Amino acid sequence: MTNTKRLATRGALAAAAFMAFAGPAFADDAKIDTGDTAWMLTSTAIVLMMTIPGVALFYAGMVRKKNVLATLMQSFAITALISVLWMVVGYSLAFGEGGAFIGDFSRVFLSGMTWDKPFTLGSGDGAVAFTIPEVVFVMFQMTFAIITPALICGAFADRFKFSALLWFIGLWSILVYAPVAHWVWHPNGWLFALGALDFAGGTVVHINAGIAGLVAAIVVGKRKGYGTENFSPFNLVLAVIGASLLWVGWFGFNAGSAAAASGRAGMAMLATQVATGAAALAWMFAEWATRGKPSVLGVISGAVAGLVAITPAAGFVTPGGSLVIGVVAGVVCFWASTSLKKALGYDDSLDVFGVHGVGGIVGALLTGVLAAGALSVTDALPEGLQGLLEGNPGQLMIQVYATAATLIYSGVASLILLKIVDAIVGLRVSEEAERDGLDLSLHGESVQ
Amino acid sequence: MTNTKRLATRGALAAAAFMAFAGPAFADDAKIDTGDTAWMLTSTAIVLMMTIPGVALFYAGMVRKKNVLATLMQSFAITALISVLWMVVGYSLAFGEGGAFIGDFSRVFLSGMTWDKPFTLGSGDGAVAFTIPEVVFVMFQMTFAIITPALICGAFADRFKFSALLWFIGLWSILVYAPVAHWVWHPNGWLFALGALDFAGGTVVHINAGIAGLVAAIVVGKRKGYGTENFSPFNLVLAVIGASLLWVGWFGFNAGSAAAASGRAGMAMLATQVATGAAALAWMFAEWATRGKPSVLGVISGAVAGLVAITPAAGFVTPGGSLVIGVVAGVVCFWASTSLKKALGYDDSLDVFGVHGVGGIVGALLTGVLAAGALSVTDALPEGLQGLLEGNPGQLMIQVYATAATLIYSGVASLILLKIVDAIVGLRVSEEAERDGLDLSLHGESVQ
Amino acid sequence: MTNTKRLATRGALAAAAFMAFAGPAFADDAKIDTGDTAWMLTSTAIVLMMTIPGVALFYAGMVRKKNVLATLMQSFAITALISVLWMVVGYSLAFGEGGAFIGDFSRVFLSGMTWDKPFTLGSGDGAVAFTIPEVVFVMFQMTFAIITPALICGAFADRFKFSALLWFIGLWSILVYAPVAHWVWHPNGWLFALGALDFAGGTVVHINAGIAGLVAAIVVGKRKGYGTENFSPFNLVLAVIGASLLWVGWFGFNAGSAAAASGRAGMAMLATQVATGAAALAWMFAEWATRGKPSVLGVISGAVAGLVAITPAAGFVTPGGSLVIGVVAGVVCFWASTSLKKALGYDDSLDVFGVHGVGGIVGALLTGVLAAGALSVTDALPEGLQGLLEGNPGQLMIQVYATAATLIYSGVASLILLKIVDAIVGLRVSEEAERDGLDLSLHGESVQ
Amino acid sequence: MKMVVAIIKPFKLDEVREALTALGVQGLTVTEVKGFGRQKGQTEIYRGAEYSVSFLPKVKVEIAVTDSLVERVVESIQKSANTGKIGDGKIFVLDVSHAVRIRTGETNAEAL
Amino acid sequence: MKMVVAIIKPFKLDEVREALTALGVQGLTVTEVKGFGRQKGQTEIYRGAEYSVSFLPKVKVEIAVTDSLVERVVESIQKSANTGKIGDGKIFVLDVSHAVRIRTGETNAEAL
Amino acid sequence: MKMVVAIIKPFKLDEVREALTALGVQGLTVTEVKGFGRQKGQTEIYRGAEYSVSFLPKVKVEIAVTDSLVERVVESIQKSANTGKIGDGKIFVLDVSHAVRIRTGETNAEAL
Ligand SMILES: Nc1ncnc2c1ncn2[C@@H]1O[C@H](COP(=O)(O)OP(=O)(O)O)[C@@H](O)[C@H]1O
Ligand SMILES: Nc1ncnc2c1ncn2[C@@H]1O[C@H](COP(=O)(O)OP(=O)(O)O)[C@@H](O)[C@H]1O
Ligand SMILES: Nc1ncnc2c1ncn2[C@@H]1O[C@H](COP(=O)(O)OP(=O)(O)O)[C@@H](O)[C@H]1O
Repeated sequence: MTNTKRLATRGALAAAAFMAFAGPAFADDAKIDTGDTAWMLTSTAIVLMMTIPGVALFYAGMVRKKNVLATLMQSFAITALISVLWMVVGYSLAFGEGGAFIGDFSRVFLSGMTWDKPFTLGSGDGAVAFTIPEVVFVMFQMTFAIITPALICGAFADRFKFSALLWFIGLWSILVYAPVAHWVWHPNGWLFALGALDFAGGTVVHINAGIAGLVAAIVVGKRKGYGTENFSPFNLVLAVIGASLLWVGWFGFNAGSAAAASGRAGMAMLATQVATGAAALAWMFAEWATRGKPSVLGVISGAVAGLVAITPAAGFVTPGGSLVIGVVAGVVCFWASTSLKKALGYDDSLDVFGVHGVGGIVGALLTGVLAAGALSVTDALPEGLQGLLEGNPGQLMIQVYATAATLIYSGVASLILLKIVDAIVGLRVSEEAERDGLDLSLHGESVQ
Repeated sequence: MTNTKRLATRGALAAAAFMAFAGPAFADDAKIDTGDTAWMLTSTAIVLMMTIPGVALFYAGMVRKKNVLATLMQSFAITALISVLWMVVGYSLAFGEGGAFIGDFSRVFLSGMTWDKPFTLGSGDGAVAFTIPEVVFVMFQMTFAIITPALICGAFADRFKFSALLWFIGLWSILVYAPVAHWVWHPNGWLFALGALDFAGGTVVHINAGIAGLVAAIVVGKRKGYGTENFSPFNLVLAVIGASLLWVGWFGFNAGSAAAASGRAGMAMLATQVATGAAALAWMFAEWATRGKPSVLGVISGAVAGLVAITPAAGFVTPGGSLVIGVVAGVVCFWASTSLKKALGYDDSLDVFGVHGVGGIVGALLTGVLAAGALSVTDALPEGLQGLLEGNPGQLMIQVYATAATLIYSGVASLILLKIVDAIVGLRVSEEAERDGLDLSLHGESVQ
Repeated sequence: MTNTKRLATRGALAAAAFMAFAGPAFADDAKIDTGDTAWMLTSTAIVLMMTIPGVALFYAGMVRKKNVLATLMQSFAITALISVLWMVVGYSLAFGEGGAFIGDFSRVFLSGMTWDKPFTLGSGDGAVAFTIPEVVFVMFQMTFAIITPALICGAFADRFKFSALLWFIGLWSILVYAPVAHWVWHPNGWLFALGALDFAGGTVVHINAGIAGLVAAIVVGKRKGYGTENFSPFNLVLAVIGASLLWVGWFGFNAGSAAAASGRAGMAMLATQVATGAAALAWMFAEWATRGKPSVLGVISGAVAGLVAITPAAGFVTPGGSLVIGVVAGVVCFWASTSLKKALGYDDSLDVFGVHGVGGIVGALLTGVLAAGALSVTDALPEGLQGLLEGNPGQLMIQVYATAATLIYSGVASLILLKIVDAIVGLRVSEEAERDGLDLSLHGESVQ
Repeated sequence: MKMVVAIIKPFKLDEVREALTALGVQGLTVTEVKGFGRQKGQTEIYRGAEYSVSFLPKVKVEIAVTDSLVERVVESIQKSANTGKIGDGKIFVLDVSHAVRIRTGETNAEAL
Repeated sequence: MKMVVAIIKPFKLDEVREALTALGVQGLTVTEVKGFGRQKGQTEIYRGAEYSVSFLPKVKVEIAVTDSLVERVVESIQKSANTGKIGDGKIFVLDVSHAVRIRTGETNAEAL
Repeated sequence: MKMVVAIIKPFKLDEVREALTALGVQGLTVTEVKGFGRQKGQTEIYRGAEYSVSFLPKVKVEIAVTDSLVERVVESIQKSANTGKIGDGKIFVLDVSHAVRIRTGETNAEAL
């Protein structure tokens, strides 16, 4: 077996791992597993909860009073928009057979989707068989397609037009999210084939959203008063509720990505918990040491950084490995959201890049370092999926590659989309609207 | 087979569909299905979450500052009250064998309820067999019995006595909710026998609560200052959290109504998501077009309207059908909550009728139009349950009939109960209490 | 069989009951049950939700404006801290084989934990076999280890140093929580052997946290202005959200303690619901009768009292028994949190002892009275686990014994730990910091 | 020129504003305040403790007017804010020695 | 008649009110304000940015009193609101030319 | 001594404060208020009802100054708070007959 082939196999298996290490495609009269299905239905519900009210509150709690409702509106409207778009075309482009780069139109309006038998993704050798019906897979994936663009909005909070938001996010979902999801999670996808490890969406969700946010923050420009006025959050209580629901919902995100109510799901849940706790503590102590006080915003930001960083690794690392990822993510994201941002001078309002972009990169790379083969042993791959520490430097290279590819494609494509939308409807509200607050000027409402 | 008989069978099957298309009653030593039970336990938890804190916050976020706590209090106290009443007598009246109109006293204090084997509802030919134990069925249904009266309270918010509330809701639960649930969901029930399709409670929950709310709003009279003072919401953030948790919890409501972790549950979840997204967008664009701005209150109201309308249809329609239901519900409920309400001049404070009543009716009727036979094919009914579009106009007539029956019975019975409670304790607080706010005058507390 | 031995067996079985009445240890190639695992993964998620945002909000909603964020911070930081500590050493000390009083270091850093086969706790005759993998058991138990110390914080709210909190809670978790959990839930534990009934943590969680809170409140001293200034809550809305999420999450706590998606889980859920509703009503009516108004704070406190009291009993009592426990808990905890507290003069800020301590004691004792044998019949124990009412006074004595042991050990050990931490970093903030509020003085932030 | 300062019950604000507008008053400034006076507050309950709330929500309205209008303004507030119940509030009149409209720099009577 | 306006530290409000009640003052009006002065605020942290909060929470107490009482009122506030630390606040006395009780229409001294 | 009372647009607060500090003003007190005047508010929508918000958020700044500084203070506020658009606000000057610093008991000019 040549090295390339071995890697390809490894890739397929990585994804298969993500897909619950299913056996060969089921015969047509196979039954779905009710336990696995129960867990995936639950996971779908709590991943939806991550966006509404999770992200909505996390973000709304960090803006100034005059923009609280507009910030909630972004997450809620995106949830509605993607619910429809995913059904119409998004799922088909992401998970339709297609080629190495994008799916096809075979599932437009979900035509041809089955719901009463176990689902097999892809075909031929690389096919991944599930114990749940396709409709549940469609729903679970939809919640990922919803949260990713909702995350972006934090970067340009306080100044983006609502109409521009709908255009940008709608296009982005179809032209950026769907292809990247196909690359990584469809057996035909080129990053899947390459063997990139991404258990629950470090590249597809977090690096993708993080870089798109950074580009958008730069294109739309800084908030009026940035650096001089006091932009401190109106009501951090909301942000704490949001972060808490993100943490809880992330169990659906990561343990749900095992696609089964299995020990693997349990391992992913444990890794998530340990990394998150460690990252929250790490950010807290880093801030305490350098600024003199441990802030509430700091500890919740640290927790989210941990959740982000463990996402690609969740099913591949030991509890000890999770601890390392958590500590590194907490410290690095703290630095990225404070010193680095200051040094580079962009105004990423709620640190989408600092937390999701940087946290996603930390996680993707450390997955390549810390992947423990023992957790992914199969008959076909007796040594499992190993990282640098177990003597497999190739995996780290693949991770670098996948990270770079996502950063470049998402960055460039987002830039183009933003320029187009700017030309059509304009990205930024008027100076007066920004001053009066988006709540009143865009939505005619206000928090009293 | 005469047409009547065919319809009767169809009815039984409709409910059986709702009940997971179970096979013949299990032998006594049958085992419960742990996967199905896991999903039903989860569904129960998240449907409870719909009321507390879901409805509680959705409503509290729309009232003025002085009534925020009193509004939360209503949902919370109702949850406590019905938890006890349902166990004592409600469940027995709703799901006891009884006759066509009401159950019996065989399950008072839940005596005779089994918990260690699969449950069969009803007896004889029409019996519906489950794979979960009766105690889980009791709990799941309890959460429906809790949310329905909690929904009513929005109609008379800001002016109803708390003591009157306990009396009215207690009586209403026993004398209105339990019988209507029996009609529709017990194999002996006359609407079940008629073949009315109501997957998760369009009639029992939403039309029922909607009309009761309308009647109550009219009987108790308008709020002081209605139409002249600014009644805009104190803190829409709460309403957004509430609407979000309603959306998440509704997965338990609708997909849980499949009573199993099945593909059918997945289909119901998908239909719920698509209709809700579509309705939120439809209300938003309708408001944007007619009032100039898309409001946060509008988009969340649209989402709830979509959730309501898809409720009776969730297991019977395709994704495309859900989209249609969502769009129609969004636009019609927007019109009902603004123009219609204004034209008719009643003061339904938080639009219980406009959203739940009208949305429920839209859903019930469109289920009769859009039901797709392919989703409910069984050996006994090879063409499945079809709607008007598939050439079965009879189904639409049945839906009209079931809707009308619920509107009339619930409307009249609610009116009588309100008059009785008014005579005993009085329905409305004093003018001064209303002015000072219910928080202080009824509960001696206030939001600072 | 001597009486002692019979009791011992009974004890082992009591715990086995708690552990899903599992059969003999599985063969090595046994498969985990996906349905049971699905429910335990879900339970884990919603028990985490009980702490963040549940307890966080419940407590933050009761303090004054200047301490809201600091109160949230406590729950959140504890969640992070225990997530790491439990993995490092807590689990090993609580559930490692060890002896009668504490586990061992066999699971430090979770080494040796399995994740792909069913888990057996303990060894030999007393071993309890599960249908879920150990990693899921570790995670489920972690959420209990998180919430218990988070509960304590309510007792010394508004005046405790954050650094002292981290020290105290960290030590307490290892030196108090882990041993008590071992006593009660590990087959080797002496209270397990004695036959103490504690379905989901009445002693381990609630009595334990309640007495630790009382001791801490006394050691740290009263808040400045206690009894003279108006300490009424800043924003009870938060407390209502918190209480609601506690209620919902408690389904995971209690029904999850069946360790399976079983009828027994359903029975525990039903008991939880009925007791909680009854306790909320009981507190409400007691307050209404004695103070003239039913307060929102009262009804939610009553609900929490009910949840606490039913915790040890959930799987052992009938619906009627739950009703009794709920009513008694509501009235007694109301009295304890108002009259008793006033009479004794300690300042337990948010009534941790009055609700968790007293409610836990009520529940532990009434479990000994009301346990219904029919719910826990096994081949080995044909009459099931019976309480006083079924003619088994011995059970009540055991419950008294277990309660007293927990009160004494936890009370004394907490006192010692507090004194040590006081000596090292000091327990209480400066007078000025207390006056300015902990939000600003400890964390440099404020709610606007 | 005078500054008329009225402390009134919050729910009377709209009525007072309308009465003043009828008199030709074109501007005023409103502040949420808490009042302590003869009117006793309701009792709040909190876990057994009872607090009689001594500060009640009131609204302060400030209107700068020319000397010629003062009397009518005071009278009109006194009528429109009156409920006849304790706690209706007070009107105070203070001297203003100078007024400026920020936008235009106009002063005194023209500034109002 | 005078209007005594005191800007004090919030936690001193109850003490001041009691001191004034002891003098026979029957009413006063309280406003939450933010003060800027010699006292420097704490530093707030926000994602790496540090803001020194220049506005501090203060409470403004306004008491209309008869001329004869002014001196004692001022003195009593000065004592009861004093902590000796920077930021204790100020007392200003303004002239009131007219006062009315809305409920009864009583004026001046009787209106208080 | 005078009390200068300025009603300004909220976002101008920092600018005004800086301008005043430049003049040597060492303290001031700020209150959030709602203003009613020629400037019309935006329309709020609420389930079909439309409310034109007649009260707009403003900020009231109160600065006690010695007579010699009054003119410059007024002028400086008028300049720094000016946007040239309707709703910029007003400045009123009232007499202060007495001032006390609570901390030290200093009076009048020394109290500021
Ligand atoms: N001497 C005073 N100085 C300033 N404000 C006062 C004074 N007396 C009363 N007030 C204000 O007027 C309000 C009403 O006064 P109160 O004594 O309750 O009733 P009434 O106005 O009917 O005499 C008080 O709440 C307070 O805000
Ligand atoms: N010239 C002034 N005009 C109005 N308010 C003032 C003035 N100077 C100070 N204040 C108010 O008094 C408060 C206390 O003043 P500060 O200078 O901090 O301390 P001190 O009162 O001890 O001199 C300030 O926060 C502000 O609200
Ligand atoms: N006569 C008045 N008395 C007190 N405050 C006033 C008066 N007129 C205006 N104001 C305040 O000044 C603000 C601005 O006034 P407005 O008439 O809108 O515009 P402009 O200041 O440009 O004339 C108002 O919102 C109000 O707060």
